[in-house]
This record gives sequence, C-alpha cells and structure tokens, in this order.
Amino acid sequence: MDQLVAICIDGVIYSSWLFTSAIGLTLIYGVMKILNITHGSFYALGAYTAASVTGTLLARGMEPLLSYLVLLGSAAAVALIVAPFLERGLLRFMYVKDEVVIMLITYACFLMLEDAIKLIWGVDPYFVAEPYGLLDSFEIGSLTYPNYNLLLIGIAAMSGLGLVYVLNRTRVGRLLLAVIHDPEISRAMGVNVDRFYLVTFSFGAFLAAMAGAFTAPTLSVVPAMGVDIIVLSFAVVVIGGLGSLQGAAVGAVIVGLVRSVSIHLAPELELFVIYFVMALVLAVRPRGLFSIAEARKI
Amino acid sequence: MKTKLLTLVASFSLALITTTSQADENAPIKVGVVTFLSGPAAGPFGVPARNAAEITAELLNAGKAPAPYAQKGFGGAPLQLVLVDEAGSTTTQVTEFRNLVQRANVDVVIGYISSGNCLAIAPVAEELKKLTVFFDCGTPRIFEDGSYKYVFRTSPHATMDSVGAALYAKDVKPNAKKFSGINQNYAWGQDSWSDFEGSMKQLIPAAQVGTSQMPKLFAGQYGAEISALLASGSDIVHTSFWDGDLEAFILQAGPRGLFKKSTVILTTGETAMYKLAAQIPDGVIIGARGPFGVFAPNNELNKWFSSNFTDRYNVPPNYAAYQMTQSFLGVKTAWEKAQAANGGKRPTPEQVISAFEGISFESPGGKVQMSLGKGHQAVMETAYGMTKKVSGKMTVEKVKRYPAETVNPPEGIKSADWIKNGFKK
Amino acid sequence: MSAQKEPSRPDESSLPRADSSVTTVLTIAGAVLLLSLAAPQWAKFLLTIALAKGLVVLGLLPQMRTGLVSFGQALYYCLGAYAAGLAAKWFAVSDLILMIFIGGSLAAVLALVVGVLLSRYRSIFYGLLSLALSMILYGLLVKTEALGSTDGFNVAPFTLFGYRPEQDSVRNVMLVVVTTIATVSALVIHRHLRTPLGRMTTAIRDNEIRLEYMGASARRVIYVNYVIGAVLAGIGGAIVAAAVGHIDPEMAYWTMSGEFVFMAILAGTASVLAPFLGAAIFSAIHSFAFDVSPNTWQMILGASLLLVIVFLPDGLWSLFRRAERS
Amino acid sequence: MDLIVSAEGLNKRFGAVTAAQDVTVGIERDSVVGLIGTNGAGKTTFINMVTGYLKPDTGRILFDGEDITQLSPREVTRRGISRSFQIAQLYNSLTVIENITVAISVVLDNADQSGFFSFTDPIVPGFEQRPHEVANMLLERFQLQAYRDRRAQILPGGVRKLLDIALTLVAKPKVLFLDEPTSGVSAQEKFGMMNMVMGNIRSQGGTVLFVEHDMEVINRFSDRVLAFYDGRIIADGPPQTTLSDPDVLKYVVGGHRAKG
Repeated sequence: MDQLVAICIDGVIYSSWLFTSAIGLTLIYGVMKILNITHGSFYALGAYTAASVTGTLLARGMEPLLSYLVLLGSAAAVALIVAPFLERGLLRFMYVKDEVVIMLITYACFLMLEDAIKLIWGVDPYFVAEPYGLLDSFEIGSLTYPNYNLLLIGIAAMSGLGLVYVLNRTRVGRLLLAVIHDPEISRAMGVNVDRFYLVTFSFGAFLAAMAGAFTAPTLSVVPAMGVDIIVLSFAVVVIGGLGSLQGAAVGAVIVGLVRSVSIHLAPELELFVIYFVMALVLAVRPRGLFSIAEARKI
Repeated sequence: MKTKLLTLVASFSLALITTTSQADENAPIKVGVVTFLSGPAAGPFGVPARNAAEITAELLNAGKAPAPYAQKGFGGAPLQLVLVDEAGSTTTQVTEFRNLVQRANVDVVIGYISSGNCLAIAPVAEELKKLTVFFDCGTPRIFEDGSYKYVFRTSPHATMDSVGAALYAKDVKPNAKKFSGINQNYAWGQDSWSDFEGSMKQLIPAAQVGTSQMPKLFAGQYGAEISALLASGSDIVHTSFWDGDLEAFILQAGPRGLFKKSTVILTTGETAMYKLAAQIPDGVIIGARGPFGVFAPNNELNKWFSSNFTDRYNVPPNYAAYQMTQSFLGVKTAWEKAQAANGGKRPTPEQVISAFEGISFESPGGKVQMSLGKGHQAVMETAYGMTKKVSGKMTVEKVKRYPAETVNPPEGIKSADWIKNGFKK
Repeated sequence: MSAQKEPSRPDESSLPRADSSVTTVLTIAGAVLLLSLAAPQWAKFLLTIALAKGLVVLGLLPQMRTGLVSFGQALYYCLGAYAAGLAAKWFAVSDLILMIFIGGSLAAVLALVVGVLLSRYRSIFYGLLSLALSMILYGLLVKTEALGSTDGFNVAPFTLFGYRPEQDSVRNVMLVVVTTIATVSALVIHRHLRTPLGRMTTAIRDNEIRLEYMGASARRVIYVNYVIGAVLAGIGGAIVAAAVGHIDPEMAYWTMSGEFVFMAILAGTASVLAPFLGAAIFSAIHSFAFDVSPNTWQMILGASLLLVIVFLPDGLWSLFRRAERS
Repeated sequence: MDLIVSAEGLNKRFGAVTAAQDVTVGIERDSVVGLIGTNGAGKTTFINMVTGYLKPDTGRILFDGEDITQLSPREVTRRGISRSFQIAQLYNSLTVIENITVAISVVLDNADQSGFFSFTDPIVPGFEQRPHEVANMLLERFQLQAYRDRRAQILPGGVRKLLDIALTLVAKPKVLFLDEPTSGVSAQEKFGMMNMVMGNIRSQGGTVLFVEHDMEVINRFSDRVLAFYDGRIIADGPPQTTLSDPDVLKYVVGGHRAKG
C-alpha cells in the first residue's frame, strides 16, 4: 500500500518534470517542424543562469522567497537573448532545407553552445539549493516530500494548460494553428509567419530554460547536463506524437509511471524503460499516440 | 579542411625533428597528460587533475619541491606538458593516444580517469612500447586480467574503496540488520556495489540487502530511488556516486531525511564535502578513494602540495589532484633511480620501467607501494571518516585508517575471489 | 566518376553496365593506399578508423538517397564490433577476415528482421525508431557485467590467414585489408544504385506515391537499402574492434549514430566515395581540434559542420564537381 | 460486349460530401472515354477508386473479370491500369531522362531483371528494346529531346504534363486514365498536344479514359462520354448525344462556363 502510494507520487513528480522539460520541444516541432537539439542547450543555459544569478543574489542577502521569481526571470532572460539570435540569425535561412538537415544544424549549434557554456561558467558545478528546501515538506506514510515538488507539478500543469488555452481560445492561437496547417497560405493571407516562428522558437526555448532553471535547485549544475535531456524529451514527445501537446503530457505520464514502477519493483530494468516504451509505442503507432494526420498528397 | 590536414602533417614532421634531439641530457621531457577537460567528469576530476599536473610540473621544473624531489624536473631535465581531452569514445582515445606517442612524440603518458579508457589504452601502450601511467581509473581488471610491461598505475584500485567502506560500516554499525545501495548503472557503479555487498556479507553476515538502486549515469533525478531507499528501512546506504550525480543525490536526499534515517556512506564524498558543507549533515561517512585530501597525512610533502595548490587555484586539492601529483612523483622517482643506475645519463624507457617496478615512494598522500600486478599496481592505506561541522566548518571525525594489506588483495589473487573467500591471504 | 555530375542523383539513363567509375574508384583507392603506406604510423591508424567509419557512412548513403536518415546506425556498428569481439573472446576466432564476416552477417540477420518493421516508417520517425533500437542495445550491453558493462573488453590481436603480422606491420596489413573492403563495397554500392532497384531510391525521396503508381514497392526498396546499410555498419564495427583492440557499449550510443550522420552530411551523398572523404575529414578535424584546443574542440567541430551545411549544401564532394566543371 | 473495367454501385463519402453515388459503368476494351463534369463532380474520385488510391464505401470494381476493389495502387498498376495526374507527378530532382529511367527500372524490377550481375543491358518487357532505346523513343514521341537533361522541377507546365503521361506508358498499360491532360495548356496548343498523346497511346494500344473540360477536345477525341454531377453519372453515350443532353448542358457545360 505504502509502496503503491510512493510509486504514484514519485511517478507524478517525475512525469511533471519530464513534461516541463519536453513541452518546448514538441511546441517548436509542431509549429516549425524543427526537431530542435539546442533544446538541451537552453535547458543547460537556463540552469546555469538560474544557479549563478540566484546564488549571487541570495549571497547579497535577497529575500529567499524572491528566488523563485529570479529562477523564472533567468529563464526568460536566456530565451530573450539567445533564442532570437539563433532563430533570426541562422535558422530562418534554413527553413527551406530538409527536416533532418535543420536538425543537424541545431546539433552543430548545440556543440558550440556546449563549449560556450564552458567558457562562460567554467567546469566547476554551481549550486542553488535554497529554493528546494525553502517550502517545507509534506509526509505520506513513512515518506517525506519537499513541497518544492508540488511547485514543479504546478509549473508543468500551468505551462501545459496555458498553451492549450492560447492555442484553442485566443485569436493568436487560431492564427498559429493556421500557420501550422499551411505556412504558405497563411503568409499569402497576410499572416506574419516570420514573427510567429520567432515567437514560437523563443517561447519553446523559454520553456526549456525554465525546466532547467527550476531543476537547478535539485541538483548540481555541471557541463553536459543538457545532453541527456535531449534524448529523454525526444522519447517523451515521440511517444506522445511529435507536435502534440496532449501527446507530450500522456508520454510524460506513461514514462514517469513506468519508470517509478520499475524503480520500486525492478530497479534493474530502469535503464531501458524509456526506450522500450518508445520502441513499443512506435511499433504499434508509427507516428506516436496522438499523431497529427498527414494531408492528402494528390 | 585541406589546410588543417596540412597542419597535421606539418606538426608530424616537426615532431620528427624534435625527436632527433632526444640524446641531449637536459632536453625537455615531454609528458602527455590526458584527463577530462570537457563533459561531466571535467569539473570534479579532470580539471583539478590538470591543475595539479600543471602546478606540479611547474614546481618540479623550478626545483621547488621538498626532499626527496628537490632535483629539477625529471633528473634535471625540465618537463613539458601536452594536454589531451579524455572526452569521446574509447576509439577516439586510442586514436589520440597514438597521436600523442607517434605525432607529439611524448616520452611518457600520464592520465586516464575512465576505466574503459585505461583498459583500451593498456594494450596500445604495449604495442607502441611507451611508458604509460594511469593516475585515477579504478577497475582492478587492468592488472588482474592482463599483465603489462609499459603500463603502471600509481593509485590503488577501486576494490580498496568498497572494502574500506564495509570495514568502516562494521566498526560504526556492527549489528546492522539491513543495508542498501544506490550506484550508477555502469561498470564503476556495478563493481563498487558488488564489492561492497560481497564485503558486507563477509563482515556482517546477519545483514540483509534492502534494495540496490541502479539509476542511469547522469540521471540527475533521484526522487523515486530515494523513496525506495527510505522505504527499505536500511541501517546503511552505500553509494559510489561521484560528481554531479553525488551532489544531486545529496541535495535531494537531505530534505527527505535519508541521512537521518540511515547512515549513508559516500565513497567519493570528499569531492563534495566542502561544496555542499551546508547540505551534508553530521555523521555521514565519507571517503576519498585513499588517504587523500582531508585524510592526507600531515607531512612536509602534503603541506607543500596542498598549500601551493590552494594558493594558486583558491580551492584545496581533491583526491583526483592528489593522484595526479602522485603519478608525477612516482615517475620522477623511477626516472631518477634509473638515471643514477645509468651513470647520470638519460635512461632508456626500459631502464625507467625496470626501476619503476615494485618501488615504493612518498607522495602527499603518504607511502605508495607498487606491489601488485608484478610491481605495476600501487597499493596504499585507505581512510574513512564521519562528517562533523566545527563552528560551521566542515571536518571529519572518527577517522579510521586501514593499512594497505587489509584493504587490498595479495599479489596474484583477483579482488572478487579475495572478497568471496573472506579476505584470506 | 559519372555520379559526380550532379549531387545526390543517379547518373544518366544507363541501367547496370560496367562504366568508367569502376576505374576511377580503383585508381583513387590505389593512390590512397600507396600514399598512406608511406604515411606515419599514427596517420595510418587514423585512416584505418576513418575508412572503417566511412563504410558505415557508405551504408547510410542509399538510405539518405531515399530521403531517410537512420539515427541508429550505431546499432549495427556496435553489433558488428561485439560479434567480432565475442567470436575472438569465446571461440578464439582471431582471423581478421573471419571476424569481419561474422560482424557483417550478424548485423544482416538482425536487419532482415528489424527491417520489416522499419521499412514502414518515413521521415523523422524512421530515424527516431532506429535511434530507440540502438539505445536498447546500449542498455542491454551496459547491463551485462559479464562483458564488462560500460568498460567493455579488449579484443586480442588479429591474425590474417593464419599468420600474426609483426608489431610494426600490423598497421599496414590492417590498412590494406580495410582499403580493399572499402573499395569493393564502394563499387558494389555504386552498382547497386544503378540497378533498377537502386534507381528507385531517389525516386522514393522525390515522389513515393508516383512510384507506387508505377507498380513499384517503395517498402521493398527501403528494406533492401536498410539491410545493406546494416551489413556495412557491421563490417565497419568489426574492423574498428580489431583495429582499436577494445570495444564498449558507447559504440551503440546515439552520439555515435550522430557522428555517422555528421560525416554523411559533411561529404554529401553525391558519390560512393564521398562517405570516405567525409569520415576522413571528420577524423582530421576532430583530431586537429583536439590538438590545437583541447578545451574547446566541440566549438571547432560544430562550426565546421555549420559552415559546410550553409555554404556547401551538397557537401564537400560538390567542391570536386565545381573543380571538374571549371 | 467485351468489358475491361466495370464499376458496380460505387459509393464514397467524405464526411458530409458525397464524392460518388451508385456509380455503375462498364468500359469496353480499346475504347476512348471522355469524362466531363464540374470540379468536384466526382471524376477524380472515380479514377482514384479504380486505381486503388481510394477504397469505395460500397460497391466493387472488376478488371478483366477480377475484383480489384481492395487492391493498392501498386497492385492495380501491376495488373495493367495506369494513370496520369491532374497536377503532374514527377521526380522533381531528376532530369527528364532519369524520370523515364525510373519508370523503365520499375518495369524491369517487376520482371525480376535486377541485373546486378548482368553486364549487358537488359531487354525492357513489352518493348523488346534496350532501356536507352526505349527512353530515346519516348523522348522522341513526346518531343522531349530538348529537355532531356533538365530537372523536372524547372520544366514548363505543358512539358511536365507530357512527361507525366510518357511515364505512364512505360508500363504498357491495358487501361490508361488521363486526369485533365491538357489543363494548364493554352487553347491553341491543346489539340496538337492531344493529337500527339492519343497518337502515342494508340500506337501501343489500350483503353483510355481522360478527364477534360474543353468540349471541343471531348468531341474530337472520345468515342464515348461520361458526364459526372454531384458524384453521379448523369449522362453516358456518344459525344454528340451526351453533350446535347439537357442535364449535361445545365449542370456540366453551363456549370463549367459559369466557372469561367
């Protein structure tokens, strides 16, 4: 019983973390058809910025509770500075190219950003543990969980629901759906597609950076922390169906729960879980659970 | 691209020329230094080790080392370092090693943190007949599965860490009922756990295994694992986590009260104890993979090394740094012994090797004996202790030292078998 | 060779017949071999690895011509290496050719099965599924402590037709063997691409529906190309295993597959020689970057890839075409 | 009479839209049938169903007496039904000659002439010639020589149409559907083009069904006309009678004019 509860809680916590980390990827793919490897870089950038900035401010005697805003702020800063630079300066000239080629371009950028991060922050780890312990904790059975986890769940829920709302309930959202459906026609109809791409990319980057920023307090920020997150979020969004928000959510929940089950019952298997699920889902549904149907060719 | 190729060829031909000047006594000795300069292992091991290599070479060249290392460089000849990043696949590393030896024409290679790389490099070093000294990598397999002429390891292998940890666990919790582990799911983590588990079965036969968590390397998120550990109700929790994973584990386990519930053993905890002084409570068992850092003896050599290192880099040297300097001093000892035997002339690699085999020398970490693997594998004493904050400053108390022969298998017996047979000599 | 005339396009209309490219390939191969035999040891090794990896990239070429990029080629690269390594470890197989054969065949066996599934996939999903599969192999190997987990294990020195080459001639023997295999494979692929089946590869990328309306099975074409790719990857892996003398699960990790795609894009898919150029240049850049800036080599690597994609969309091979035209 | 294709009670709906209602028709061997009707009247849907791209909700399609209703385009094509497309479907990154080579390759491959080990040119089934001879013949017949080495991508509209049709002929189809062969071709050129196309098809025999909006072309080239409206066949017969049918005048010809 106790274990069942633990499995569920751990699963949910991990799922929400996965979702926050992956949602930006699926958003950018959904709109721009770019499988964005720099997603990992933004995750790392977010974490580094958050850790260093928050750390310094706290050292300067900032009110600890403000640190959450700082985390958010640093994520925004990263997105606002780096993302437009990348999209306007490079990617927009590449949209004509093949999906895979664009993916490789982002891979190249990822490599360079890896070293850039190293040049800026060095290789020593950064910590900003305060926000994690700040919010007290709750008990379930014999287990203690810091409330910070609830915050993470909240963030995941908000960013997910927020996006769904914007897409389906606002004018901008409908225009965006039009752009997704057919960029050319939308452009012909006077929609500023370029701006939509810029905003989407920046926002997707922001989501990645935010995931990094809010993960930072729970771990030590070290070089190459962005590498694993890439494949992980790829797996999640692919399971759910590339470009689908609810898909990403479902994918995250599936992976999260399966993982936590295996950890509690069969720790040995943890290593494969994600890829097994991914391969399994793809084998049954080649385009993922919530795949978007292809338009007729003739 | 073409120009780059040309540069390669050019650098090669240059190397050719430099080799001709080998004969000259005080020509610089080229030392290839291979450690992680990028990737997750750079911060905790790679870069401190590189720093140690640089400052050691510098001090030796300046002749600013205490006895018995007062002589300049190696036997009077200055040292010249060639750095290589250890990142990338073993294929890459083997390629780069060959480049070091045959293109950069180094006289000796000191390096390698990853056991995989050590295993891969050893036969190549034999093929190229190049003196190669591993300074950090842990796996006992190198000299237990193979036997090499040109390869040495001046740091003790990982078995010592697990056996030491188990011995200490027995000393502090002689009647533990349950012990668990959380180790990274790759060779280092798997070996560390199986050695620890094996030793515990010998030392505290009554104790049962609660759970053995094996998260993916660099997973970063250990919420579920920690729940499992908490639920297991273990008296002792063992982890060989290092670097980011170790720190993340501490950060996540602390608030959830794992350190209160169980006595946690961090076999590489020394690398994190200062950084996370605020998060590590008292009573956590930490090790330093040998008598390094906080466990280093209070002797001249240690004062010299740690003070110089700390002045230069503003952080005390961690065990990776100690091990790097230890390698340099080991080679220096062998080199100068050989040179003396060679009537003061620069010794041939073969002479250095025969001098190196089985010697013992002093390092900032204490006495090092090359007594395993036919005199190619070092053993040292090891030490474990418990964290204790003294006026907010992180220190260790209840330090226990275990002599080399109690924590290392005797020559010719594989670590695994040695543990299985109850540490019989 | 004639395939150079236009990038990523089969040449002219002639269906399989001996053509000028055979001689071209042979001459180039010969030249490479002669030059490299004179080269320093380290360069020989660099080239051996480059050619072996070039084989894997060559295996990617037909797939990429159909517009499909596998991000899991490392699956067969690693499988081939382990097959060869285990043959040596368990059955004391030491003959280089035999090891290579075993590596290639095992890859083929798996591909014949997996290919049935994978040939249903298109665009990015083809890549992602293959990636997942290679990561599963990675996981399995990491779990098998008997095989040294992530540390992997060493492969004993090889023999050739019963004799063990001298320490200093090992590199040469290796080089000759690899160059021969590479040459043969290049010619085989070149010919394959000019058979009726091969002709359809580019057609699939351009307009699969039209091809189906001509009565062709795109799946079959993709299946065949997939298996070919697997075999070449297996061979490449086996060679690397023998050359490096050590294998570990890293060979199946996604970054490895990324490296292969990297090489492929670098040189382009215009010619069956391009993959080898790509592999060689990549290794050169990599080694060079390691050399000049051990702390920021990724920067150099990334930048060079970016430059090539932006300024040479058809890969470095297009340089040769320009040279030819002018 | 000798039917090569017969459709029996085909129905097809896309949500609210009825694309085909009880379409029942038999096509005689070696006849030339014109299909007319406003856009969306169901002509292309009919073709798509017969060629296997769409499956009818109900009804069945017989080809030479065999039920091909559930077959895929590939299987249908292999049995001898080919089609050209309203928007020419070409291999855009390939040259004209290479496009034709692909078509020939498919035929050879289906005849199991992979030819990997044969170092002499194979013989193209149906033409009893070598690949390059067949290719050159088609280039000549469709007057494509001038474009031989141009990428399909950059060909003018009319030439794309011709190449598209040329590609369908390589398989020596028993039945050939031409979906608006002259769309995008100027009124003056239409007849010349149709003459060439029909001539080439006739020269190798076979049944032809073609969609056309220009009634003069229909009149001139078809010996039977099917008029579609709202997914149904509202008139069927020789050109003169069909084109003068009041419904046709009202729904098709008029509708077409209305569309301009």
